[in-house]
Amino acid sequence: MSGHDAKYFTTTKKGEIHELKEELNSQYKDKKKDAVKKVIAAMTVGKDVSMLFTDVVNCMQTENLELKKLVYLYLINYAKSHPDLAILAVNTFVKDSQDPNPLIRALAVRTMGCIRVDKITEYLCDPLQRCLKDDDPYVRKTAAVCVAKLYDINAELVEDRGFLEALKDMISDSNPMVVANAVAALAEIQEGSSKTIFEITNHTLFKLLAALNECTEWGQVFILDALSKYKAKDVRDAENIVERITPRLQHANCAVVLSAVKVILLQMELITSTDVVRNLCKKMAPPLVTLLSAESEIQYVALRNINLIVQRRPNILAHEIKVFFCKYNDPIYVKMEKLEIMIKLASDRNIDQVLLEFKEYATEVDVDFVRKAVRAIGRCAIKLDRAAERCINVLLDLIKIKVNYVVQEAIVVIKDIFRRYPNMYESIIATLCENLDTLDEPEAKASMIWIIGEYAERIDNADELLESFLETFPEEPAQVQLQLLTAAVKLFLKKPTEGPQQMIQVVLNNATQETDNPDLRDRAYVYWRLLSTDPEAAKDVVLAEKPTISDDSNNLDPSLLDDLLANIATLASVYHKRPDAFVSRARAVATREED
Amino acid sequence: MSGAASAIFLLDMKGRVLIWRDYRGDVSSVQAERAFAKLMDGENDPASHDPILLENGVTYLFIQHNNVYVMTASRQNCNAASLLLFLHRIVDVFKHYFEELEEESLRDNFVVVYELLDEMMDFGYPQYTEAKILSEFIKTDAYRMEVTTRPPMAVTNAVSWRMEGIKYKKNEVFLDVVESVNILVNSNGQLVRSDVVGALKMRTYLSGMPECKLGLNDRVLLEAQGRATKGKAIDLDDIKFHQCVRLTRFENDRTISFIPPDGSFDLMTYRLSTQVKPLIWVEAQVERHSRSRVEFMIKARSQFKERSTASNVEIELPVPSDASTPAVRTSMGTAVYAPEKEALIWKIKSFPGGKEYMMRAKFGLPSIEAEETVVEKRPPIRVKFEIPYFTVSGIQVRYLKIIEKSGYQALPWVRYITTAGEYELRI
Amino acid sequence: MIHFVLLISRQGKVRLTKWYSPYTQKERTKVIRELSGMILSRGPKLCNFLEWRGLKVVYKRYASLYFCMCVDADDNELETLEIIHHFVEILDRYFGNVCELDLIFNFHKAYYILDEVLIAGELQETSKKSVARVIAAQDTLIEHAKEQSNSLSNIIAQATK
Amino acid sequence: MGSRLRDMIRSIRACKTAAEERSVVAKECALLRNAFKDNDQDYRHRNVAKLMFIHMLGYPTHFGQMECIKLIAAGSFPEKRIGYLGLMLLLDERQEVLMLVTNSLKNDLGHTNQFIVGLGLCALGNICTAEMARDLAPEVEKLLQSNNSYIRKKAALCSVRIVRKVPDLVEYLTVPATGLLTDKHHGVLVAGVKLCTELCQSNELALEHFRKHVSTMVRVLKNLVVSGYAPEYDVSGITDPFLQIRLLRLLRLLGNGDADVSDAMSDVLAQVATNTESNKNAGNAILYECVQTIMAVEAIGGLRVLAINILGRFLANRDNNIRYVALNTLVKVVSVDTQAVQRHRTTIVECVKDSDISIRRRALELVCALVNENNVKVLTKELVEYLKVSDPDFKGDLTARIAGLVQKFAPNKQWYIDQMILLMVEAGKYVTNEVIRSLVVVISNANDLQGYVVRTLYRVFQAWDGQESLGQVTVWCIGEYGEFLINSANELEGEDPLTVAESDAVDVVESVLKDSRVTPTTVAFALTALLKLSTRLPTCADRIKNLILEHKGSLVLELQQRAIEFGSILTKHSELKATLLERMPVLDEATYSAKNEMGV
Repeated sequence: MSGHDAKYFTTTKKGEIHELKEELNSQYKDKKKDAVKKVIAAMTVGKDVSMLFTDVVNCMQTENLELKKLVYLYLINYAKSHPDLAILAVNTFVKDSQDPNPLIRALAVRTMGCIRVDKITEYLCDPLQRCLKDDDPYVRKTAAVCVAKLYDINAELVEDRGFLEALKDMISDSNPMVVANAVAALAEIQEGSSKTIFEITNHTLFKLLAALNECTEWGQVFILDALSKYKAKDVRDAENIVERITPRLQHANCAVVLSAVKVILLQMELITSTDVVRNLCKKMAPPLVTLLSAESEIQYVALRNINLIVQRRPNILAHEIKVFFCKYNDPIYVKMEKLEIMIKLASDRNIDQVLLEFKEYATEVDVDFVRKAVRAIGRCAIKLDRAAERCINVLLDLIKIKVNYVVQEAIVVIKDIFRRYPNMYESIIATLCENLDTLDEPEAKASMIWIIGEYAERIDNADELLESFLETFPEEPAQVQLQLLTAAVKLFLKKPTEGPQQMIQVVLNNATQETDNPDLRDRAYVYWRLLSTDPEAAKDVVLAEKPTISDDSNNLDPSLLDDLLANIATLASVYHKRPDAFVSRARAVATREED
Repeated sequence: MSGAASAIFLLDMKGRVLIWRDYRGDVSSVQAERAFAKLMDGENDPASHDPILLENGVTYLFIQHNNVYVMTASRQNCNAASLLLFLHRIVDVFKHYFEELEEESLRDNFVVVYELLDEMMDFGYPQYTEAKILSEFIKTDAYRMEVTTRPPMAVTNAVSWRMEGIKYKKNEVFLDVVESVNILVNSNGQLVRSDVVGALKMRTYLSGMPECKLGLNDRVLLEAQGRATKGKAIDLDDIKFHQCVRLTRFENDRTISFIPPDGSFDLMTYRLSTQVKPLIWVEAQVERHSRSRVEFMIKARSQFKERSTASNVEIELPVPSDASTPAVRTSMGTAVYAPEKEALIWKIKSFPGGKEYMMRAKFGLPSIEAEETVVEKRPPIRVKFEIPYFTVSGIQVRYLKIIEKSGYQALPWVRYITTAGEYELRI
Repeated sequence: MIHFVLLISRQGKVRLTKWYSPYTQKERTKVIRELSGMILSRGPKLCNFLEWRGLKVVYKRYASLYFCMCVDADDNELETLEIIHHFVEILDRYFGNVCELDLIFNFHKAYYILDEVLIAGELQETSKKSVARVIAAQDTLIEHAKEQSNSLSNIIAQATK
Repeated sequence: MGSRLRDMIRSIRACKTAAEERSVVAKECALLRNAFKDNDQDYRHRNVAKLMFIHMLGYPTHFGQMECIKLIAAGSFPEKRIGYLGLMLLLDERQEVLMLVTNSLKNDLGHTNQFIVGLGLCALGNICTAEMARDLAPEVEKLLQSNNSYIRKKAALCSVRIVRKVPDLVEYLTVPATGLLTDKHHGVLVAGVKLCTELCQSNELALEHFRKHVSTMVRVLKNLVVSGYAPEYDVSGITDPFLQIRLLRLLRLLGNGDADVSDAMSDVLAQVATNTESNKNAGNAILYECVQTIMAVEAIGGLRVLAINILGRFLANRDNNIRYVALNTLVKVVSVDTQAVQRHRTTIVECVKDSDISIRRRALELVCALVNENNVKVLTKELVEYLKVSDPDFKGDLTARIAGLVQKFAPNKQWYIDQMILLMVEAGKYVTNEVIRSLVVVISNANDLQGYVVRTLYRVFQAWDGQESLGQVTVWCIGEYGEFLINSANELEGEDPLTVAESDAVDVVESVLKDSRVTPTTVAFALTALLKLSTRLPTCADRIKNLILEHKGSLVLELQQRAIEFGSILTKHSELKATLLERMPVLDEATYSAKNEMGV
């Protein structure tokens, strides 16, 4: 049943606007309707047809629903640029909002709110007031949203006219869809206000939980998201809510499931009984796993969220690591996230299997994925001390394949492994040194230089190795220069022979006189002064024992994690950033001039 | 965390806006195009970029369908899961309306597209996405009536998925129990992962507002009812229901009761994560003779009971993208080179349990290598099959009761089938 | 010098590419994608030049097709426009009212013509007539060869009847 | 045997999605590979043609490269024609396979059929390697003197590529190239003049050689200018603008730095500049070239005025193309005649705000060339104002330029520092390391301003929005001059008084240290600043120590190393603090800027 609207896209003649004007004023209904369609088509492809405003608005007074919808659409688009003319439409809005057909009443009230012209807003209050009390729930649910629209344009007006109260009353509406939309509207209004406008009380809680069972899937999401703001009074309250929410985990809609998980996780913070908690964790695991059979985009959101969830409740998915193994055809963004979670779930029990997987990934085609897989092996080594040796062996296997970026990535993680397990695996340094001349990435170079400096006393030709980097010192990025500086100092302190002594002179000179990087200069001067004032103290300072690094580097700060868990399913949970890091308070208006 | 979409955009493959609906006036189509262009400028195609993009304070979420990107934008901390799912529903609704969603069908139907976007979302909040009910009051040209329509009760009803007053001469229900087996086998032959995803797919042709009740051999239910289970009962891991099923009721006493939508829908899905023995096992030997030819030897073995038979078995063996002159021999079935899939496809119409078949294949390779082949792709072997009258889980429909106030008798028809899902064996 | 010639349709489809400087396959794809994005999004009133990676891209739109040439930064942009036009006119004469479809189905002929207009990224012939003449002569050569082989196969067919 | 070329193109065009196209192409390629493997000769030319189309769509076609070589080696013109085309499309100079064609090429260059020779020359001219160029140069040189103009012109351009690949072949080509300058045929002239230009550019001796022939070129050019309507070479009323432009460009090379030669061409330049119609693109193209030549050669004043006037007219033109080339030329002219360009300053500054990025870029470059000590303040203000509203894509360029100007023309240090701070506030993320570093050098050399600077930074920092550059400079200055915040030393006249507690100063550093937006490099700056402050702001010593020690477990090597070293200095060796943290020796500004100048 394909239509034939495409023909409208072909008109590009010069006299087009004039012709349209005539057709819009035609006496024939069909011609008129066709003309409006052409106008909308032109608008769709980005042509400016705002000069036809009066003519189009004149077509508003029609019985034809389709035509009416089109005119309304036009109004939404151009009212802003023709505020004076938009007034012409007010009468029709008022009239349509009293039409016997609820479809038209709703259409009027829906469109009204989209016209962001201050002057008009006032005229819309009376119709809105009526529609909020309409007999038909379809009109009421539309009116509820309209309050939020109006609030966005003129908050004061909404408060003065008592629309907020009307909206709050709607939470008790008999129709679940009305309740859901009212909740969505209230939540948004609350978000933009510093006053307390909408707070879930014991009473409303009951209403919301009741509506939850009956409204559409989207409405359920609104309600669940609103419920996630509710602070339970006590353990019993929390348990009660959780009990009412858990059936949602069986919903086929992934968004409903995720929002339900959010509410449950939040309430769980209050619950003290370990049995109840364990039971809830058991209940949440299967639905979370099932999210991985959803469309890739949804999987992505789910994985970003699971990443948060396992940081707080590692037990939930402790036995499910296999579901995060990558499928060949997974989009790369899904693979990357799965890898991240695999690291989090890796344990002494499953590490052998996980390593086999990582090794498999490390020979795939996509460079970024391969790098991440190599890094993952290192991170597992850092995380699981009993498996560290096995991880390192896999890394060594990979280094032997001699794919340049794999080698560099491996060296970067091995440097961290050394810092995690000092004096354990230095025997592999010789293998690493073989790859010295293939390094061209700053991070890998810096890591290798650090290794040489740190273990200078065990590497016979450490001075030769470091010297090979000296020639290019001035061109190296700061990251490498700084490591070279420190490594030269260490070497000198450990082996104060002629070679290292000359080298330290060259490096210090390079890092003070031959560079304009203030940070590098400061660092070099401190070393220089230290070495010349008190060499013994220098040894103590530079070669001081390091605390071993820990493995929670990729875990979020607990307070941030709290905030993100309260934002499950939302963008904040995807970005792993608090909302205020990417949402600006000020309302942005799209710059129409650009169009 | 309340938050809503600012607009919906439909873009072509070049990232140009075909049609868009503005809901909040705070993101323009020019901004959207510009943001999307940035994404396309990157090394890779948008399909490999994650579906969420933050650009100048605006988040863009998008999915691709055929030659169209469906995208939404928001300046708030909106519910990403809900919006992405909503985009998929838009695709479903458009498919229902235009048979296929693609650039051409959008251009041909832009008026209806606007009407639908107006009804499905309000002020950036998803509202209503039941295609069947939407088509009761938003019609395409061909079906447009002059009389003004009204919104069906269903739009705001608790039963939002079914119209009132449906009539059939013959009242019937078809229920297909479909289980798909997902498997991942490592190149060393070790079974890495396996699970079974089941779905109860229903087609209902029932009059009025029928109340249905479904009974399964679910262990939890049977034990709760104190019935003897005799090994027939099964454990279902994660059950998901269509929105028509009363979840609270299920939570309370494991009863699956519902008023079904009209026509076809997935009543429920479940998962079984117990280890399954691969129903069809495939072994491959690959011999590469530098840049001149490559040879394969494949063995396929059915590992289910002899009384069952797998049909339409298809084994997809990956071959180098520049292979030529295939020479193939099989002990059963036929094998065809499918260059578009960079694979050799071995089809066996009927594969009884407990059998083993063989295939040998040889391909020529060009002497000149392609530019920039650092690492070779190594896709896995993939297998497809169907085994009728068989389920891995042993699930059984014990009854399906249909009660309507008019009191008609309705016939339920139940079928069982097992298919291959993501069935991958790494080489 | 001209580093490459690109012909892109309004829809972003590539209709002809000629590279006078070495670019790997990957770079070529990237260049095409980058430039078509930039050029197609430019308004009609803007100038026909784009500064790009230290070079300049001169382009001109003819109906649904964009003709682009990438030249050195100190080359004469206005002249490059003239070269584009020169090429277009020759195409037009050869095909007789040339359209996009001609270039799609006879892409090899478009290349033959281009090879008579440019070598080594430099202009070779300023007379359109002269180009038309040599192209026609070569086409005739091909026709003769075809006829010959046809008649040859006829003879063989006759003989083996 | 497969389908016809036309049918394949049709079926590819019928695909609606990229996936569908990929599938059709994959199937077609498989058939082609089979045909190639089977050495199918009858359809080889058709198969290669198909492959070229597929190649144009961006699919790999490496497996067909050998087929082109086989076609070229075959005897007939039709096969060779498609073979050479395929060779030029599917291969380029980077493929080793190309070497295999050298012998065929050699044969073809000596062929009796002019078109086969032409194919060879074309291929050689388009894709030859240095090795092939060397091998085949003698053949090409011979062909330069062919009595067939079709071959001569191709050989000339082929030689252009040969010279580019192997510059030491210039001396063999100079004499034959000179012969081309008197050719009757326009195609040969166009190619010949280009070849001479190429030779001159790559070799000083060649340049001297061609200076002796300047009169020949002047004569050819003059003939073109005064000739009547020549239908074969006419472009909107002008005879062979392409040839004119090439001659003008060659003259430019020859006249540059040689007064006599310049003198010899001045008449014809004047003639071109005055007689060329400027209502069509072709005419403007010539004028544009002519202006550049006049400005580059040792021309007399009168000619220059003529050229500047033409540019003035160009700049006022409503056609964006003309405005663009005007700006482009003015950039080159500005060093010769700044005054003339300054007259158009207002127009040029407006062009920086044009909606067309190409015009904006040119104008920006020109504005920068126009800036001097007198107008730097006005122009910087204009540019910074514009920076605030400019397109994000343009901000990088603009920021770099402003920074460069401010640095070069600042009337005094204070103004320079103020402007740089402003720049970091407005476009902090576009300010490069180099810019930051020279700023620090200036600050550290300006003893009397250090108090003012650190206080200004402190004020500005209150509205910090994560700009890396501003964070680094602020933190470094507070570390080095922190005490001036507290004691208000060296207060400048008119400076607002500021009261800062020691802890306030540490607050600033801490907020940078803990900001999740900044890179480890900036955090490293902050750590060192803290260390310095431990002596400069003694009341905060404990807090500083703790802040530093928090990084002892840092995953970032540099941060961990610093935290440990600094921690050890503060806890175990505090007697050394004073010595270690004395004011840092200053990098001598004069030597530094001299070094930078050299580097540029």
